Amino acid sequence: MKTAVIVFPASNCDRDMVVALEKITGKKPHIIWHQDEDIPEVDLIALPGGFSFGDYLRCGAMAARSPVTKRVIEHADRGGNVIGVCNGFQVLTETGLLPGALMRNESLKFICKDVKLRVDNNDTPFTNAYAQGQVINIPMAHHDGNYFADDDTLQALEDEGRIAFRYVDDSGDATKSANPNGSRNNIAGIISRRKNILGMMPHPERLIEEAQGGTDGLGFFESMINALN
Amino acid sequence: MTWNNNVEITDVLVKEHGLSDDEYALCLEILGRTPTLTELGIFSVMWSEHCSYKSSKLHLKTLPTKAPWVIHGPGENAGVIDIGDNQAIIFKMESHNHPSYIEPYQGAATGVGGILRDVFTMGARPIANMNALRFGSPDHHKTKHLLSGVVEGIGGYGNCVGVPTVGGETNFHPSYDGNILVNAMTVGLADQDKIFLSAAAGIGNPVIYVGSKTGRDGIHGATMASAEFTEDTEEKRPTVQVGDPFTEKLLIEACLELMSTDMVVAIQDMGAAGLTSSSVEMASGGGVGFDFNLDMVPQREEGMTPYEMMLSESQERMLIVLKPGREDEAKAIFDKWDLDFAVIGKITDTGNLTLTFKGDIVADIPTQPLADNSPEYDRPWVKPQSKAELKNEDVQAPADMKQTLLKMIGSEHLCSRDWIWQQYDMQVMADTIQKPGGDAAVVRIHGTDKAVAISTDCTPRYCYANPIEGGKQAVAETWRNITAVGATPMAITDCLNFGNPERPEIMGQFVGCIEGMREACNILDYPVVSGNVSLYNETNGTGIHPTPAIGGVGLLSDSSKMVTIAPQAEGEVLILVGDTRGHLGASLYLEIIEGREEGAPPPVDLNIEKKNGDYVRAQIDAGNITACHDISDGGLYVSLAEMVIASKMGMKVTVDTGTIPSHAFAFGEDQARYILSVPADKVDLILNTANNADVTTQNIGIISGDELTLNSTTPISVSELLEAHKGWMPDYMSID
Amino acid sequence: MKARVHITLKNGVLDPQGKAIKHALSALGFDGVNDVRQGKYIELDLAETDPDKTQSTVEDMCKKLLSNTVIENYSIEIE
Amino acid sequence: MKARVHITLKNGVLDPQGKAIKHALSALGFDGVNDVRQGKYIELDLAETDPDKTQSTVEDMCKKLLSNTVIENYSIEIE
Ligand SMILES: Nc1ncnc2c1ncn2[C@@H]1O[C@H](COP(=O)(O)OP(=O)(O)O)[C@@H](O)[C@H]1O
Ligand SMILES: [Mg+2]
Repeated sequence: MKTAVIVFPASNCDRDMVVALEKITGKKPHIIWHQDEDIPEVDLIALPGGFSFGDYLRCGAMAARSPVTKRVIEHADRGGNVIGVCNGFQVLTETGLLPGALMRNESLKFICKDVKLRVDNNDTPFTNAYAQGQVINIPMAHHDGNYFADDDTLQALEDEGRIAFRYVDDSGDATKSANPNGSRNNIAGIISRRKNILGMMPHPERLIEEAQGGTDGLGFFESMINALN
Repeated sequence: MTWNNNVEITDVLVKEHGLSDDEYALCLEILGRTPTLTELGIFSVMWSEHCSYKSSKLHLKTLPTKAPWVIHGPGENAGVIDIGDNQAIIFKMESHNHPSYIEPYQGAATGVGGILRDVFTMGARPIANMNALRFGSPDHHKTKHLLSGVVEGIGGYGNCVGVPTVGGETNFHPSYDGNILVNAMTVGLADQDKIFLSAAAGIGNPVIYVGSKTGRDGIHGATMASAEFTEDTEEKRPTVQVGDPFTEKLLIEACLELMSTDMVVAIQDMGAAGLTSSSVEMASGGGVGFDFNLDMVPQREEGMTPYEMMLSESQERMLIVLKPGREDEAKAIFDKWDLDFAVIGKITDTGNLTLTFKGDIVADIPTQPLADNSPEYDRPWVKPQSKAELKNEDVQAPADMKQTLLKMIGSEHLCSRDWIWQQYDMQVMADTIQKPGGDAAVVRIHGTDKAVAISTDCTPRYCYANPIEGGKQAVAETWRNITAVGATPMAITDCLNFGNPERPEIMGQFVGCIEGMREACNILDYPVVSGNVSLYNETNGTGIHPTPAIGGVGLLSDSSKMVTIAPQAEGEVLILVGDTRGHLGASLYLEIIEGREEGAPPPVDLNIEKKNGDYVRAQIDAGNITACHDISDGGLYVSLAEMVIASKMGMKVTVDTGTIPSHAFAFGEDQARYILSVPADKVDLILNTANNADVTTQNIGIISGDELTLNSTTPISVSELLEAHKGWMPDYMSID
Repeated sequence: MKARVHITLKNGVLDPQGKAIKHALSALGFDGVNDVRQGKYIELDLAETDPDKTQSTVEDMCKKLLSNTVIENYSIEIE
Repeated sequence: MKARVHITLKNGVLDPQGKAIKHALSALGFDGVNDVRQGKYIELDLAETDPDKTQSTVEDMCKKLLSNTVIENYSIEIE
């Protein structure tokens, strides 16, 4: 599986994503600087976490308008696979590749902690290694992860099974108190209609070794190996 | 208003610049003439307490700074230690107290930015941040606002630059009501053959300015940091520096990229006193002169004067000496990262800092005497007296041990700090293997089996009660915390926060703390490699508690051997290491339960400290124990409760308290103690080894069930403990 | 010319900042606050001197960058 | 009544956001942008019906909460 990781000014989880992809695919991802005009042929493009352009104006807004992002959009339009984690998810909504927007957390605070996610659709290239409904532990670290979409969009996401991950409590229920940031319908991650694009706020790449406190993030990458190799 | 560099230098003007008569006389002697206004400004900031260390130098010199593993000690931007494999750890701690009081968010944020630059300017990639915070009483009307702003500022900056904030400490005490302490520490990683220093060299070499443009930010910040607060300080509201972490992140990447080439001769961040101190340090350090054309300095505002440019504390700027002819190559890197880049001058053989502005020379100062002949004071000090020993008979037994313990761990002093650290990205870079909440933070050296352990500590109430013992204890506690995760303590940085040094009793506290630190560093073989002094933390004549914050760093050569404070399984046996005497003087028990701040602090026997710590570390290394926690604030019962909270497993503790009153046994703060959790089949081994090493140990209980049972105390359920521990800070912060 | 741009959240889009301000105001004892909405205010200083051209350029800026039309409205004043 | 509050950075205070927006605009091909400053815009809906009282209440709100007077200015319009 060939992969590429896009680096924007002040991306800061790019290395973590590169390490995770290399560990799982055995191949070093291409590292693409935001001003590069071309992306080599790859099976997957990853938009990493961080604070692209300082998250000034709106998170992901400036990165979404970077030269390289046009190439990412073309790749996605051709059916190519794209993942966006944290800031990457924000970039994806800003480009319109995924619907909705990520607003300031309800508490207005940056929150870094482990959260429980439920896999609500395991029939995607990014989730097939998990069981349907499986509850996994994944770290989150963001200030603006409060997912918003209007009622119609939300309904469509639900009806089309496009909610990949939801914040849940220990027993797997998407309760209000399990919702760390105020996201509508406890949404932590969504996929595109064609299932080739995934955006999620929490960071699976931070939990792929026992030393990091667990390996629940591995399934995310293993899914892609299953689907894309 | 037109600017006049040649105004008459009146007594008033000299005074306004904080220079004493003697200092001004020295300035005249160095120049051999009256200074220009720009020169006066330069002397003023260079000789401020903050930049010149004039009150503290004499005493700082007595600290041990050497060890075979120390590559660079104090004197460089940060300390450098050898961790093998051609790798080095570079670290330092610095205060941003005054700015954080005036504008907590920006003050704390720029504090983080400043300490990051001190570390990456030496060629290191920052891999961890720490923060040691002191606030006033929770009841003080400003505390909530300050706590909230400081934490948000630290997170706002550190999270954006992508360096994990992995730990720290947080105290509350009324002595900080008018002077909070915000001490930030950065730890970085470099290759030993790629360490960069600031001494300039090479006559004719170009001097480059990179980063952000210069504005009128924080002019006189360095002198402000050296002056006592008065009621009207808040009214003056000096131009606050605003941090731009986005630019800092670009600056880190651009500088590291530049340093991976062979173009750099010397590099120095612009910290306090900006362009002035960076250029004087670089020039005097290399015994050369600098010729600057100030018109070339990138400026954010119109009409900036040389005075303003030289004194500005705008953030995110660096000064670099390049090899000749490499300007274009270097510029290409900074262009890529969208940062300002300007050749502002060159190195000369005059030894002078010569500044030209619009064709005129506005300053021409010999840098060597400016830097090296700066004033140095042997300020009068009185030998601090230790507070009288408190007798245990004078401390009442609590009515209800269970409620007492719950009250203690639910107090502002001992409650969980997760409200704070949740606002910090603790895991970015994916190498954090021990997050806040334990004894030391542990961060892996990327791609190796090694890891660094980091802890910041100081117990100001001990330092106040007895500066010498307090100084020892602060050093010893970091050493112990690092030991408790299994790492070998290597070196410390410090941030010495004190009141007004012109008062002999405050100076006595300073001298006393240094004496204690010195002894501890010597005996523990744990040198000081960098540090910072913050004086005049005083409002209307009331000083803070003496607070020599220590940041310790240790190395785990095999990170898989690390332990945490959480026992792993039912049936593990709890072993208490060290002697328990029930010392309640200056303890948290006394403060929280009795509302008394009295007594001498627990004495620190450094030889026992070393013996016990070396024993514990060896047991961790041998894989004989599954969890370890040192005993500090709150004593034995609090430490046990913290282990229960971390593991969510209960304990049954039965311990013979001998002749010691049970509350003194429970909450006394005797030093050099640890609790180990040990698999049942290792207990004999552990006890025998301890015996051979002449280390006191005691089998005190077992991991079992979901309650904490302490002798005859009513059992406390794990959930009760968790709730009491978690609640205070979120509750406090949510009440408007 | 100078342009002043206001960017506000669309109706129906929840506004965590506004909500928090409202809450904090009431905690400070300010009663009778029915609603608070927080938006952005951007001042632009442009070399262009023609008002119409400025208007259309700034509109373009709003669409392309300054606002996220999924959740935000914008309004422009030229001066 | 409705009150509109503008909160802007004081002159001379660095505005990292404005700087980044300016830069992004030029990367998008918008030339001739001399300067960009970003501020906040807050709309308040208040039960009070007296303009003078509203003005003084909102001023109080600005001082106590809405603006950080160390680095920001505020201006109020009542309607
Ligand atoms: N301001 C802070 N930021 C991050 N972590 C903190 C902060 N204050 C305290 N902590 C963490 O809380 C835990 C307990 O702190 P403390 O009681 O000072 O530990 P110890 O007694 O072991 O030195 C430590 O893991 C420490 O790193
Ligand atoms: Mg400890």
